[in-house]
Amino acid sequence: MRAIQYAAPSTVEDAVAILAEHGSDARMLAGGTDLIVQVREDARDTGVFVDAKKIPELMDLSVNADGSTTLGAAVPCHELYNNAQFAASYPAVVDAARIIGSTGIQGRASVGGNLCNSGPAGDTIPPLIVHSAVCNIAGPDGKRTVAVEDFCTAPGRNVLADGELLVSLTLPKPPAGSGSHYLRFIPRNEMDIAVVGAGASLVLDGESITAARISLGAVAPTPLFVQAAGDALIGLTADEDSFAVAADIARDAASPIDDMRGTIAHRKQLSYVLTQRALRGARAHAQGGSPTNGH
Amino acid sequence: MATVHIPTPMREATNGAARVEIEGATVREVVAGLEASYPGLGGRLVEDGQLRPGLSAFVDGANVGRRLRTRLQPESELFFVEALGGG
Amino acid sequence: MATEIQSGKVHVQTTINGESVDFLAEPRESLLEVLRDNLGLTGAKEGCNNGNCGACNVVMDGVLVNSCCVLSVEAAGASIETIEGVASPEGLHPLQQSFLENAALQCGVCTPGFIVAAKALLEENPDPTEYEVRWWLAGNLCRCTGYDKIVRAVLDAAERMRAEA
Amino acid sequence: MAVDTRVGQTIKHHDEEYKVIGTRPIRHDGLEKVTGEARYGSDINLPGQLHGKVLRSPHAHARIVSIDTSRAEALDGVRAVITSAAFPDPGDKLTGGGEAPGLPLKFKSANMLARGKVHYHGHAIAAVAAANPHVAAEALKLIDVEYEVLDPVLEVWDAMKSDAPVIIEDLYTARADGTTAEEPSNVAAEMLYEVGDVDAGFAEADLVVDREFTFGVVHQGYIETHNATAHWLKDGHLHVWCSSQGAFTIRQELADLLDHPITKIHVVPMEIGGGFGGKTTAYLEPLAALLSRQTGHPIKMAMDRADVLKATGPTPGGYVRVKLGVTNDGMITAGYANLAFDAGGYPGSVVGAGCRCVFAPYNMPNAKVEGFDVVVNKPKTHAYRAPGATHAEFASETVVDEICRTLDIDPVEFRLKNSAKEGDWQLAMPPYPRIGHIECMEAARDSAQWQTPLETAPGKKRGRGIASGFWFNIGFTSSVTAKLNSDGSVTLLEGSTDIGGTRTSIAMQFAETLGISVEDVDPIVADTDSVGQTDVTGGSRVTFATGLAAHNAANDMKDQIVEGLADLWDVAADSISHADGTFSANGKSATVGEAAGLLEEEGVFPIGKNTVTPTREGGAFAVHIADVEVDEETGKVEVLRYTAVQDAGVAIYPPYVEGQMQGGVVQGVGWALNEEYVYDDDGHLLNASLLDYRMPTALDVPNIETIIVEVPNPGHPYGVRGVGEVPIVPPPAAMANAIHDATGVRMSHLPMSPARVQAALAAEA
Repeated sequence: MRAIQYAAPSTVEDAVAILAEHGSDARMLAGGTDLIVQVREDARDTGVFVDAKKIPELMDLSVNADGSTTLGAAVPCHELYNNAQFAASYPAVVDAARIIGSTGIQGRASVGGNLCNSGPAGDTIPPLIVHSAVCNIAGPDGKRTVAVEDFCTAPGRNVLADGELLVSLTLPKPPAGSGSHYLRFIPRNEMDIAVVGAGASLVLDGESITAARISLGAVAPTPLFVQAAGDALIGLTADEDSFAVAADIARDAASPIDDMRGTIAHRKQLSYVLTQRALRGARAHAQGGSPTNGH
Repeated sequence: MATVHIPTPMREATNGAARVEIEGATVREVVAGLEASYPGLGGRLVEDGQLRPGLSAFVDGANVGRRLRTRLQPESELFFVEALGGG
Repeated sequence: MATEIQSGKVHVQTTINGESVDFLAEPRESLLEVLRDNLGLTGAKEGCNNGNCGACNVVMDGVLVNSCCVLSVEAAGASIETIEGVASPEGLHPLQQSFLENAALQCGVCTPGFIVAAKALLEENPDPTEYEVRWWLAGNLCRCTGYDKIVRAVLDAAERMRAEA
Repeated sequence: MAVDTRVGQTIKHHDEEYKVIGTRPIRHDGLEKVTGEARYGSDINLPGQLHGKVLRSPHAHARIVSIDTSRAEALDGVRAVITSAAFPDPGDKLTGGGEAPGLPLKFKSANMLARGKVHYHGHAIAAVAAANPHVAAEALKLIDVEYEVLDPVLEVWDAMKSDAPVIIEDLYTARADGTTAEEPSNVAAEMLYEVGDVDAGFAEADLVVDREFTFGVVHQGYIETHNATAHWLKDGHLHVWCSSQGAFTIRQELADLLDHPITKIHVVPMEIGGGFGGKTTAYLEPLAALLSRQTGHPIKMAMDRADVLKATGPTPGGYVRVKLGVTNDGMITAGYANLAFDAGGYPGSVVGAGCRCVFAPYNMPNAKVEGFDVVVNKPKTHAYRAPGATHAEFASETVVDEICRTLDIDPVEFRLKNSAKEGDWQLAMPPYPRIGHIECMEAARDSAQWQTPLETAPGKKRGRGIASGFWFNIGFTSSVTAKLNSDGSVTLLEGSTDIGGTRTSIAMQFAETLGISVEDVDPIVADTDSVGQTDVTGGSRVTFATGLAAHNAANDMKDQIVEGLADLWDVAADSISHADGTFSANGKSATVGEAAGLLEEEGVFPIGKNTVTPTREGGAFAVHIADVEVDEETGKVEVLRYTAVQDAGVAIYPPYVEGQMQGGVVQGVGWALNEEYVYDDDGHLLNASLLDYRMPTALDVPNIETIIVEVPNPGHPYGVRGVGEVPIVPPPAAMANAIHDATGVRMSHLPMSPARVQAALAAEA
C-alpha cells in the first residue's frame, strides 16, 4: 500500500478543512471496508484518510421531531439491525445492512460509506432510494441536500465536490400502511456482490396501493430509481398481476452489462424476478408480516 | 516366462500383440528381452538404463515404480503404466 | 483547533486482550499487520487481505471486525480482543474445547478466526439455531472441513456455555 | 452433553478389532491450533529479515523486450532486484523427484521468473527484496518492462487448432507411442489407453450415448497463501521455512533450480494452511533463496490472494467427450472417451490421471481413452484433489445417468450390475485388487437419504442425483523414526506435512502396533535433516504410506525391546511374547513403559525406524447422493441434503475421515455450482479475489452425512486406503444428475452457475 496520512477530526468543520486542503487526494474513512481495500489494491489513489468516526454528527442515529430519522454517514451496519425502532421503520435498509459482506464487515461498514463508494451494486442504495432518503452534505460553501437517487453519477463517482463530505442521511417517517424490502441475487448465499439488487416500498390502503417506489442495483452505471414502475402501481391492488406490471417496467428499465459477475440476459431476467420478490416482501411488511429474505 | 502387457500405442512394435511372453529374472532382463525380440520397443520404455521418467512398472499387481532390478516369478505379469501424482 | 494529520511512524496506545499496549506504526499498516508483525500476535491470519475470508477476525470495542480492514492508527484508544486472549489461565474457552472434541479443524489456519467470530456470536446470542450459526460464520471461509463439524462444535459449545451459565 | 460427531455410520466388511485404530482421540496438534499458537510459514520473523515481493505480468502472452530495474534499485529501502538471469541455465536437464519427475527443468525455471516470454497473466517477471513489504511493493511499480504483446490462446480447443499461435516455440508433441512430433504445437503430449475391442463393443450396443463436456479452471482455494522464508548462509547452506505439501520435494526443486548441492539445503516444514495439491511445488522458495544469497539477509515472502489465484497452479479447464454403449438390459458394452486439459503456460496437466479414472467404477470389457495435454495462456495447472478425476467422472457419471433415464433403469441397480470388482480389468493397469465400489453402492442404496423420498414442495423444483467416483492412492516413499523415551512415551519423527490430522493417524498406527496409547506418542513433522526421505503429502498417501512406515518402525522398536529384555531376563528373544503392549516370558512381564525403564538402566534406548515405498496402493471408491432445489426463475441451485459414502479401507481416525469426506464434498459442490476462473478475451483473469472466486460459505451447504465403508486394502497391514481425494470426485455429477431430476435439463459445463442453469432452462422452455 502507498504511504498515507491519517487524520481524525472531531468536527465537521475540521473535516471539511482537511478535505478542502487536500482536494481529491483526501477521502473520508468510515468503516474502511471499501476504501482501505481499494487503496491497497491500487483501485483508488487516496493519500489522506480522514476518519469520520470521531465526529458526533457522522455517528448519530436519532429520530427527529417530525418523525424522520437522521442516520450519520459512518454509523456501522450492525447498529442498524440491532436498533429495533430503525429496523421497524426502514426494513429495506436493514435488509441491506444485514447482507453487506460478513458479520465482521457489518461491524465497520456504514450505509453512508456504501453510498459514497457509489458502486452500481451498492446494496444500501436502492433501499435508501425507495425510502426517499436525502443526503446531508457539508462543504466549504456550507450545507446542501441531495436526494439519494441523484447522488451517484457514475461507477465510483458522485456529486460530492472536493472538500465536501456526506454528514448524514435523512429518512422521512414512513407513512402508515407502508412496507419495504430489499433483496439481491447472488450466486452464493452470502459474501457476494449483487448480480442484481432490488428494493421496493409500498404504501397500502387496505389492498390498494397508494404509493410505491422501486429501485434496482447493478443494472446500470448507477443504482437505478425506476420511478415509472412505482407510479404504475398507484391505484392498483397489491397482487401478483400488479407486481408483474411493475416488474416488466423494471426489466425494461434495466440496462445491464456483461461482466464477471453476471450476463445481460441473466440480469434482465433477475430484474423482473427480483422486482416481484421485493414487492411481495414490501407487501408483507406493510401488512405487518415479515418477508423471507430468501436466497 | 513373464507375460508383458504392451500399451496400445506401442503395439505396432509387437505386430499388434497385446501380450507377449518374455524370459527374464528381473524387470531389467525382460526389458532387454523385449528389445531383442522387438527392436525399438525397449527404447520406448527405457532410457539410459532407467525406466523412462514418468513410467512405473507393475509386477503382479504391485507398483514397483522404476525399480528395474525387481525380481520376477516365472508366471509374473508385467505392466508399464504412467506414474501418477495426486493432490 | 486544527486536527493533526499523522504520517510516518505514529505512536498508538491501545488495549489488547486486557493489557495496555503501545506501538509505532505507519498509518498504511493494517491492524492485522501490527498484531502479527509488530506485536507477535500471529494467531490472526491473512487469507485474503480484503475482508472476504475472516481469518483475521478480532473483536474491537466489542464488535467483530476483519483486522485487515482496520488501519493500525484506528486502534488508538480501542480495546481489542484476539485469539490469544480467548483462553484463560484456567484453561481453554468452551469453544476451543469443543472444536478439539468435535474435530472441527483440519489445517487449522481458519480456526482462530472461526473461534473469535463464534465467541462474538455466542456473546450476542447464546442459543443460536444452526441457520444463525451458518449465517454469522458465512464470512469465515474454511476450505478443509465443509463446515459440518465447525457448526456442530459451535452449537455444542453454546449448549455447554448455557449449562454453565 | 456433547454433540455426537459420529454423524455417520461405519459399515465394516472385516472382523478386525483394534484398540487404538478407529477411536477418536484429540489430535496432537489441536491445542496449538485452537489457541492461535501454531506456527505457520508467515508466522515466523527472523532477525535481520527483509521482505520480498514479485512483479507479475499484466499480459497473458507477450515477449519481454527489456526489463530495467534501475529505478527500483534506487528506491530507499530496496536491497536487491532479480530477474530470470539470477537462475542458472537449466540446459536440457529434467526435473527430479517431486510429483511429476521427468519434465524439462527449463519450464519449471521459467515459471519461477519468466525467461524471455510471459505465458500467462500474473507470470512472475522479477522479484524485489526491501526493508518492508510496502517498500517492496512500491519498488515493483518502478521496474520498467517493455513487452511485445502477443495474441493469447485460452482454450484447449483453440490451442489445438493447426493455425493457433504456438506458445512454446520448441514444444514437440510427445506421442503416445513414445515418438515425438516433428512440428511444434501447443499439444505437449498425447496418450492412449485401450482394453478389449471398442468397435465390436459399440456394435453390440442397443443404445449409444455420446456427449461433450467443458470445464472452467478452478483453484484449490486453501486459506493460507503461499509463503517462504529463506536464509542463504555465507558457507552455502540454505535454510528454508515454507508452507509446502512436501519439504523434501521443495529441497529437490531448490537443488534442481538453483543447481545447488542437496546436502546444503535444509527445509523446515511449517504448519500448512491447506494445500489440496496446490502446494506440491515451489513458487517463492527459489526467489527468496536467490534474494537472500544476494543480500546476505533472511528473506520472507508471502503471496497475496490475487497472486495465489493468478500465478499458482489451479486445476485445468478443458474438454471431455464420453461415449458409452449399453444393451437394453443395461450392460455396458463399450466406452470411448477423449480428454483435452489445460496444461497452462507450460506442459504437464493432470489429463493422464483423468483418462485412467473416466470409466474406473465400471467393468469395461472394451474401452478406449485418448488424452491431450495442451499448453494455453493460463497459469501452469496443477493437481487438485483427485486431479483429473472430477472432470472425467463428471462426464461419465452424467452419461450413465442419462442412460439410466433412457432405459428406465434404477441408477443404483445399473451401477451395481456394471460395477468394477476384484479381478476386473482396469484400463491399461493390472486387474483390480479387492475394491469396495459395490459395498459403497449398497450402502448408498440403504442410506437414510436414498430410502427417504424427496420431499416435494409446491412450486419448487427438487431433484435427487447419485454418482460414483474413483481415485487412486499413491505409494511413494515415507520414513518414520521413533525414539522410546525412558518413561515409555515415544517421540515419533515423520516427514509428511500434516494438512488434515495425519500426525495423529500415523501415531495411532504406531500405538496400535506397539500396544501403547496414542497419547503416549508425540508425533513431530520433522525437517529434511531430521528424518528419512519422505515424498509429498498428496495422492491420499500419508495415512497409507507414512502410516505403514510407522507400523514398521513400531515393529522395529518392538524387536529392539525384545532383544534388550531377552538380554536382561536371560531368555531367548523368540520366547518373549508381545500382546496388548506387554512383553512376557518365563513368568516375567513388562509393559512398554516398564521395559523402557528397565532398558534405560542398561543404557539401551530403542529407536525404531523405517523407510518404505509401498507397492500395493488402495484405490478408493465413493458414492454420493445429492438432493437439490432449483430456483427456476433465477437458475440458482440449493443443496438440500447430501450423503457421502466412501470406502476408507479401514478408517484409522474416523472423525478426520469424515472431515475429509465432508470437506471434499463442499469443494466439489463449489466446483459444481460457482467456482471458475473468469477471463476476458485478452486473457486477463478478472476474478482474482475471494469475493469473486466464489467458494462455498457455511451458509451455502447443509450438514454432510457420511457413511464410511470398510473394505480393507489387502496391501496394507491395517487395510488403509487413501481417503483424502476421492470425495471431491462425485459431487459435480451427483449435482448435475439432481438438477436434471429436478428440471429435465442436462448441464454439460462446470460450473453450473445460476446464469448457465437459467439459460439452459430458458432454452428448454
